[in-house]
Amino acid sequence: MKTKKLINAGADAVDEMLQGVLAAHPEHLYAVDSMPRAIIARNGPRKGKVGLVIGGGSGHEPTFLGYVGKGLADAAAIGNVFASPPPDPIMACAMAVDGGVGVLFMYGNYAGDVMNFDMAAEMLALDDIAVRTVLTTDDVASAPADQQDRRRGVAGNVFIFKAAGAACDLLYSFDEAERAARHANARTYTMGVALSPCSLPQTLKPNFQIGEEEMEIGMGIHGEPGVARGPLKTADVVTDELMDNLLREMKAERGDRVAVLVNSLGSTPMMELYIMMRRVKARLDGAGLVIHTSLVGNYCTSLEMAGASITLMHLDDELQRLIDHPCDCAMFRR
Amino acid sequence: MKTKKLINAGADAVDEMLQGVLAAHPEHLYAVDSMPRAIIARNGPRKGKVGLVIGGGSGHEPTFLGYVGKGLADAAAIGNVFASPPPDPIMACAMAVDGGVGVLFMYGNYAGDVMNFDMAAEMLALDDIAVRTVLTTDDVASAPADQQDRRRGVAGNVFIFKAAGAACDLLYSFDEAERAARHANARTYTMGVALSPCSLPQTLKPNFQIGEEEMEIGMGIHGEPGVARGPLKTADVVTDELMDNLLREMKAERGDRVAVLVNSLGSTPMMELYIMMRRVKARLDGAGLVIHTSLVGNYCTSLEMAGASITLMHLDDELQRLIDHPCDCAMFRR
Amino acid sequence: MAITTKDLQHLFAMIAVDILAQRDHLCELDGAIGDGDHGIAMDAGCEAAARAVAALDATQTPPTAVFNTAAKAFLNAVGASSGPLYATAFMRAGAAVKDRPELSDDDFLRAFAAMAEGIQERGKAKPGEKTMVDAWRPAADAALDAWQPGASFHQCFDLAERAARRGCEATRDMTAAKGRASRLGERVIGHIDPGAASAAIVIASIAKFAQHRDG
Amino acid sequence: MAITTKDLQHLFAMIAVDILAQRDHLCELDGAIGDGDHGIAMDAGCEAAARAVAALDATQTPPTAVFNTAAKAFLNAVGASSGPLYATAFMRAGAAVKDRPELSDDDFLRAFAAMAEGIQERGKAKPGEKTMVDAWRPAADAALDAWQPGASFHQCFDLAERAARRGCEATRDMTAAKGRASRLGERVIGHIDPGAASAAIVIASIAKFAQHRDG
Ligand SMILES: Nc1ncnc2c1ncn2[C@@H]1O[C@H](COP(=O)(O)OP(=O)(O)O)[C@@H](O)[C@H]1O
Ligand SMILES: Nc1ncnc2c1ncn2[C@@H]1O[C@H](COP(=O)(O)OP(=O)(O)O)[C@@H](O)[C@H]1O
Ligand SMILES: [Mg+2]
Ligand SMILES: [Mg+2]
Ligand SMILES: [Mg+2]
Ligand SMILES: [Mg+2]
Repeated sequence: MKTKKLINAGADAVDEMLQGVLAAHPEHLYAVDSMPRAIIARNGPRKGKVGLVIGGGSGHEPTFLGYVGKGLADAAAIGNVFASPPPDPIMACAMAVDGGVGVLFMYGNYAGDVMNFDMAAEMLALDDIAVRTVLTTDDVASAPADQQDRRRGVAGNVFIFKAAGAACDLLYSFDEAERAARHANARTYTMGVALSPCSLPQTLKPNFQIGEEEMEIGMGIHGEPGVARGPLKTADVVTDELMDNLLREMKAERGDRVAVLVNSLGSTPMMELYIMMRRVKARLDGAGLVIHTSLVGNYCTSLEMAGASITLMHLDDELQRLIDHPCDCAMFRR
Repeated sequence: MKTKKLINAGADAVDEMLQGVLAAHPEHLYAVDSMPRAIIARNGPRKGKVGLVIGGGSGHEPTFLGYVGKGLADAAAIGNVFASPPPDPIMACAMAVDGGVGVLFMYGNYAGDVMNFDMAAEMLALDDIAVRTVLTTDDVASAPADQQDRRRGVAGNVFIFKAAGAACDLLYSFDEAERAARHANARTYTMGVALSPCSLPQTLKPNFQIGEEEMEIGMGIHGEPGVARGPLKTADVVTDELMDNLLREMKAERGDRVAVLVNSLGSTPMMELYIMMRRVKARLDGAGLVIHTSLVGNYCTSLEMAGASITLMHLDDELQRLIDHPCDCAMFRR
Repeated sequence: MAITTKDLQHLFAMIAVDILAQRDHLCELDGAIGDGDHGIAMDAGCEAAARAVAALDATQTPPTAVFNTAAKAFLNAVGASSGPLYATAFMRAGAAVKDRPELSDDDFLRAFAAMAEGIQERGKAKPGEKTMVDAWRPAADAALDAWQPGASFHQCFDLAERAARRGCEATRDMTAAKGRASRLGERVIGHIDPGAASAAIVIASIAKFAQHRDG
Repeated sequence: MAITTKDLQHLFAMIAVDILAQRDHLCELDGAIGDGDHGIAMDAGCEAAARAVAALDATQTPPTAVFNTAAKAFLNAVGASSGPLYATAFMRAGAAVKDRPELSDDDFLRAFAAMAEGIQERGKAKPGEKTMVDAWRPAADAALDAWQPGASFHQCFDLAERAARRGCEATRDMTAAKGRASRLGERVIGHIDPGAASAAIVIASIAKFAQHRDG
């Protein structure tokens, strides 16, 4: 049985999507000439500002291209579904947004992305464009706490990019912008659960198998296996399981503030996200933590996968200021 | 086989969702005391302003409660999944937002909603609160063009409520606000296609049957059958079929401006919506019409149903101004 | 033997049980030509009505208040289409037996007929438009026609039940002029109206109640 | 008989055909321990490489340029992990045969070994870490070991192919230290590494090519 999708040829899906994005948001975005997978903010990149280039595979929309705009990322390099972009669009992005003070690359920590972005950075160095890289590693399910640098980057991207984008928009120096980005990443924790798979447009077949009454805790946003598989539990029990892990990692003190993201992996509807949010709030109340801001919805998806993730960003004064800084992207406004 | 959902007891889903909404968005929303299904904007309702109350069944999130906020609706009365709210929360909404110059009820044209809102209006009249009602009827698939008033209200709600909310926020008189709301509805056209069903939290069973390679053209947002069932076609062919109907209804002239909404019914991911958007743009270009603004995403859903709808609002100077008017809602900002 | 508030409490409890047993079936019927929630709506409404009514002090509450309580509870639990329709039905039943401390057979029959009236008044549907009216109208008519000096109470309701079933079956061949199904034209032919189906269940519960009382 | 640009064009075409035949199977392998796209990535990359190489004027293009063209095309079509890995493999192969107008058997063998080198250089993986290196490294070693005066060209590659298959099979019992699967600990045991599986296919195509040339 094939998954039903509203697409044309599977191999054209990413490029046609990008054409649709430009058709819908010409006031926010454009593509570099003859490089349709290098998507640039109309407003934002400028002289003297650190350029922020994000990117990764398609299929996570609105991550990445939805976060390109004034106050957030300057450009996104777009790969095939669940596949890193190659170096060419990455380089095109960097050249389009370079303000002369350095370009920051930020993306999820995946072998493919690292190799492609590193190749791009090496070649840009030949053109005297200084590049530094901050990998996002917020997925607490993907490696133990003492090996944070091996973790995957998942929905926490939204807050981490947001903070870094604000730092760049506020004209932080290259050093300071890099520091702020690392700081944001270090204080952001995500964990998710998947209930059912998605299908790639080229195969229309489920990308993993899961039982009719099972869930996978810690599932990656590309359908990579997580930490455990078990029977589907209630929203409260699942939320507790995720929150237990996040709170244990975060080591916050009573009175600390957090930003919360309850994110759908795709087909889990808002009703379920808000039911989880209710429990998140109860747990945070119980721990004496204050919700400074919350996002609930489709922020970092895996096509039509069912499931959800919870992200907590442990705020301090600086991160709070950066998260509150206004931004105006095609798919995200603050 | 049961649909997997991240919920607790199915019967508690709506109330728990609302608790989550208030936990996430306390700066935007509150519920009337002892009436948890009457959700009111913190900012917006005020003396001298027509109060705008929207509402309907749950399961369409972010419709309705996501559109409560400054510049848009003042309150939403929330029903069970796919069921009109009863009169009590509707009345509570009206009393909370009444600014002394009248309250406008706006909701989709469904028998259940009409009966419940009308009962509320009758009772409010006893309290000297003047209520007028504007039904949304944008679903062109649900009745022929000469019977517009029998049509269902679907995703076009977003634009219609947006225009009416702006009119109220701009302190239009009661007459003028009602006129603007009717005008917005009269110029808004939606048609959708469904690929797979959703399940109500209480049953966890698909709410309709559809073949593995079939689609339903004109499906309602509660899974009501549409105008025709047939084999699933490519995104371009489906988009053309919808656009043919919308353009035929709209009778626009070259150079006219439109607002576009490409909406997911739930689990259809943004990738597919933007692939459709690309074709919408091509068709509008072909007709010589100008896209003034576009929304692409989950705006009016049917839980996790797969499918999409396209809405065109035929702008004139007034509607354009109303659509561009700023708004600040928990789930929608302009 | 008059019908007391206690009896009515039992009646509402019976209706709730009978509807619950058919909940998923009613959802399936509604899935075919509506939005698939009719079983949930009727279950929630009947359950709420039964609970609210059960909470009344039977020694202090006249029958009219039982119906009014049921109306309010049903309405607030449901919304939907069935909410105002059944709420109005129960309110009209309450109005029909206003001031009666207990109900005679005749009172109860008038209350029953008033329910059908209330549904039609609220929904503006006529017989033949593929709604619950196609069960309620013939049922009320059958009971009223049979009601004459000497006729047995429960026979009237047996006839009402049979008329409701027939009326419900007849909706299979109708197109719809009211409610969600009214936009579907010929496509609804072959499907029973879910509201008529649940009406037949409610009316059968009432008939069972009548039989129980008589027998 | 030397290996010409035309021959290399055929080789890339063969690889593309063989990978396409296993596309869905490779996706399934990747679905178990990765993100399910490896077949798509390899198919897209090999197809792009074959097309780009086919578009070259064989009479004007030296073998080194064939490899470089393949590298660029593969990389830009794929990204992912396989993109830089195979792109670097092809670039190193190109560098190994720089300035040669045609390739001797020895040249081709050096190019083959350079591919394995390139993959390791780019990905920093060692044998035993459950990656494509577990197919490429033993294959290159086997071919180099067998290559001596008098050995037949195609026998070297038959041995390489066998070593690749064995290496691929051996990944079944490994935990992963590189790539997506590296976070899964013991859960990946029992599953073949998809990159090793596709490497075995590519190497088998090369062996077929060698046989065809010799035979
Ligand atoms: N105007 C009306 N008059 C009488 N009955 C109606 C009317 N509109 C709808 N109905 C009945 O309501 C039933 C549907 O009820 P339900 O599913 O609970 O509500 P909704 O359609 O709001 O989901 C229909 O099958 C029909 O019998
Ligand atoms: N560092 C590495 N060195 C060698 N091979 C690697 C490395 N990382 C990943 N791989 C190989 O890449 C394969 C996955 O490729 P592919 O699915 O195309 O990329 P992605 O993981 O980006 O989706 C793995 O099975 C593994 O063989
Ligand atoms: Mg991938
Ligand atoms: Mg309903
Ligand atoms: Mg219904
Ligand atoms: Mg992969």
